[in-house]
Amino acid sequence: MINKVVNNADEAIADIPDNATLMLGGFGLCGIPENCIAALVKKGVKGLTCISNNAGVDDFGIGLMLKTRQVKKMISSYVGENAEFERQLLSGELEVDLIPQGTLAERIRAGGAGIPAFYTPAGFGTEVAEGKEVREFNGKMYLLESWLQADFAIVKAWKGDKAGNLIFKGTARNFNPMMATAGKITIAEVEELVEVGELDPNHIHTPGIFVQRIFQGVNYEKRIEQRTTKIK
Amino acid sequence: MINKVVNNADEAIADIPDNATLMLGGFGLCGIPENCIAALVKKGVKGLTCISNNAGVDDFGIGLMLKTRQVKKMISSYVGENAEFERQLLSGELEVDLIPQGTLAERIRAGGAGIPAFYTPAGFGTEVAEGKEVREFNGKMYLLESWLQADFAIVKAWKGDKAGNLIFKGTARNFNPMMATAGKITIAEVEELVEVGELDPNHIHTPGIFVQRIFQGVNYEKRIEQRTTKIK
Amino acid sequence: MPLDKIGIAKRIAQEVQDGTYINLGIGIPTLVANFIPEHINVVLQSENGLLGIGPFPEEEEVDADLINAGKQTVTTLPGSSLFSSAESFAMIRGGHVDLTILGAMEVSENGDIANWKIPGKMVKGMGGAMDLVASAENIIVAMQHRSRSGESKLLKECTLPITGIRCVKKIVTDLAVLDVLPEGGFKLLERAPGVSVEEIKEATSGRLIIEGEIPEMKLN
Amino acid sequence: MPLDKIGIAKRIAQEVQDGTYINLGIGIPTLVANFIPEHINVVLQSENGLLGIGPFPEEEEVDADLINAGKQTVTTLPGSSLFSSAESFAMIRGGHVDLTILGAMEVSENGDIANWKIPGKMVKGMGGAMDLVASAENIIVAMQHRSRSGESKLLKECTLPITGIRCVKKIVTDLAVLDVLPEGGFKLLERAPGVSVEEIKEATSGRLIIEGEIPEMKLN
Repeated sequence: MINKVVNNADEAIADIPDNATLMLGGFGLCGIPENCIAALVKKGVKGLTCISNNAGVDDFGIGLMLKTRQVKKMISSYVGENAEFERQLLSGELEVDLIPQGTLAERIRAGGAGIPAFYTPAGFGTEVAEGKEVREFNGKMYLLESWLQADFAIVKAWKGDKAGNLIFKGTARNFNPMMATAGKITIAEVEELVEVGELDPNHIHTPGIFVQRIFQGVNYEKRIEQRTTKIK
Repeated sequence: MINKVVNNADEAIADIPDNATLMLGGFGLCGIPENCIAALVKKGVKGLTCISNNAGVDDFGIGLMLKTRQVKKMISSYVGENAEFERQLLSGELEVDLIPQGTLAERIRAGGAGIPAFYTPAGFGTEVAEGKEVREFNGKMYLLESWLQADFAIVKAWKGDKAGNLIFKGTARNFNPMMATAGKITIAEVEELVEVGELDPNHIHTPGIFVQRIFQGVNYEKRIEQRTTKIK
Repeated sequence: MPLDKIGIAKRIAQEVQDGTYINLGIGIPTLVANFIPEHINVVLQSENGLLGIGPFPEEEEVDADLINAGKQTVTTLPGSSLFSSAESFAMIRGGHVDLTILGAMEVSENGDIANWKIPGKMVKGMGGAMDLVASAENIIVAMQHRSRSGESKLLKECTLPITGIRCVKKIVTDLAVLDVLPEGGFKLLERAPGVSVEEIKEATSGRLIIEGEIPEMKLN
Repeated sequence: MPLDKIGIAKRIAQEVQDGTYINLGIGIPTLVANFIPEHINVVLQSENGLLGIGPFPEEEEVDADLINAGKQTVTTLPGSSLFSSAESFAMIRGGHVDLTILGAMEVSENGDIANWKIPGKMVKGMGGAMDLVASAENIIVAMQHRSRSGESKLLKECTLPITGIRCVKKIVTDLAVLDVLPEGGFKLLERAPGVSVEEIKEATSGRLIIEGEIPEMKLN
């Protein structure tokens, strides 16, 4: 088996060049690759195109990379929690491609699954449809949407083994499994890295074939955006 | 919660009419809905269109329904283990639509996922491409393939709960999860039916939203086509 | 008197049918869950990958890895299942979710909805809203009848960039319950307690259809 | 002397590279797994939903719910994973499988392959073969050089319905190892032990390219 294990985030992202296209897993701040984001900020790589459902918050997640102006373009579905993002967008400093969330998820899955294009109803009749092929099936209108792929997909899992098999926890799964399939190089950071054979084959969410590099991350903050508890 | 639990296969398939389109899970004889197939034979429903990767063997699986001439049309990828099938096909008694296995799997997934059509490279330049739209993406040629849906999808799982959540075992998963999403009515037969809450939400392969009827099957034969053991 | 947010949520809760799967948007729709009667069993879907949203957690149960689409911490329930965003939207796009309840900035009389963008001002993105409105069989909008500046949000045509066309089936506002008719027009079904038909007429800029007596909403 | 099936499998096993993911077709390709050297670690994919195919089970381990694409009972290995057919072909179609080894009835000199149908005679279906040949980066064909009736199976053009076009990269037969050149033609690389270039010429109906000395295969 080729060794997929790297020591840490710095090593995992060492060869990501300026102007690369990255996918970054997570929904809000849930299930984001915290270690790799920190390493990308430290490395100072620039001109990135980031495909991620959200753009973090001002001082965490992808927000950290926006602050340092490392991101040239964001491809996201919802960026509402980030004032710096909105400022850069409205001022024209940041290119943004806003995509319906289901279309984003499916375009990434298609990228990993070798499907160059598919039809979806989301966005028909809206500005999302501008310039896109429209087609009727069984009396309903659909848009043609193309796959998304990335130079590097960076995902966060709960457990992983040295063969690259991944298991996610709770709703931290979100975009991570599809992104893992759609990177030319897929980097997985996990909370717990175990030996091959420790994960039940029937519980694995992402088969190791999709993962090229894996490491056990450290110091997960797991910030909560809307801490909401039961009213007593 | 609306009650999804039925007593047995007879009850589950009671309202399947002649000329219905069915999906039947399984790969070879692995993971097939044995109880429902027996009930369909007993009920004698006719003129069926069956979407299933294989057609069983002469005396088991869908082969039983071929023998009784209940099947008008098969939509499959590989039917090589069934002499009666081949006879009916070559004599023109049975309509057959042979589809590349990956295209079949993806068309069924698309049917459940609300994607009316997608592009795939499988079959380009072959007779499978006849009459289909062809399109080039990034220098490679693809065919446009449409979704598949069924009046009833009949699947077999290992464990299920009363809310319709399913867990499959080993390679008996195969076509079952996609088919579960693509039936107007989805019937699941399971080896073990448990109370709601007994399955770990993170281990569920098919969320209950896709399943309308569920029952615990009996007397699983689980026939093996190629029993192969280690040579000592 | 116009309803408050709780009132709107309570009225929408009456629309919820037993044994259904429901996606609740952020804001008032999320509140609806609190008012679904005990004997009505529904399963709530969260588009970030959870079917069977449980109540908010106790302080000591809070899990950063378990949130709803509004990024609030939640819990699972017996029978819950977890899945990826691609599977979640396969569920939505495939028509498996029976009812979507969401907020809106504008609704037109033919059922168009605008709720994702104010050009030059607010750019948050559409999130899952475009997928939801393009796919759900039944869509109920929860919103104020008028904007903060007093403009009607029930229009002949939307002025803001739209999220989806001809999709809204019913609207519950602080003033009224209205159906959006297939042939176009807002059909007034109920008035908020103490709100007159006249007030609703004034607050509605699109075509309002009033037939016979309009009853008051019944709220508990 | 022409190779037997075991010999073909042994020779193909030499093509297998460390750390790769491989899909083996039914027949000779399945035998290849037995001859991959100890120090070469590969992961075998079975398109019915298993990554990491283990050896055939002991009699008492046989599990009807664990089979390969040839419907043979198999086992899992440490590091194996299980998935649906849709995910399996997403893996294949997405180009994640490095090498596909499969049988053929005919291969043409531009790399077309026919292996699924004999009109009017044999109708078994293409199974996963069309997806595999349309998607894999590297495709090796394992077959006899001639049909049972003595006809060459390496042709200028396939006569049978084809499975995929311009996809075969290498062919290992009972007589020879050949590359299919991007510009067309079978380039002879090795002879089976004791088989002459002349014999291979005679058995090859498509364009055969012979440059310099053609070495004998080395088999253990």
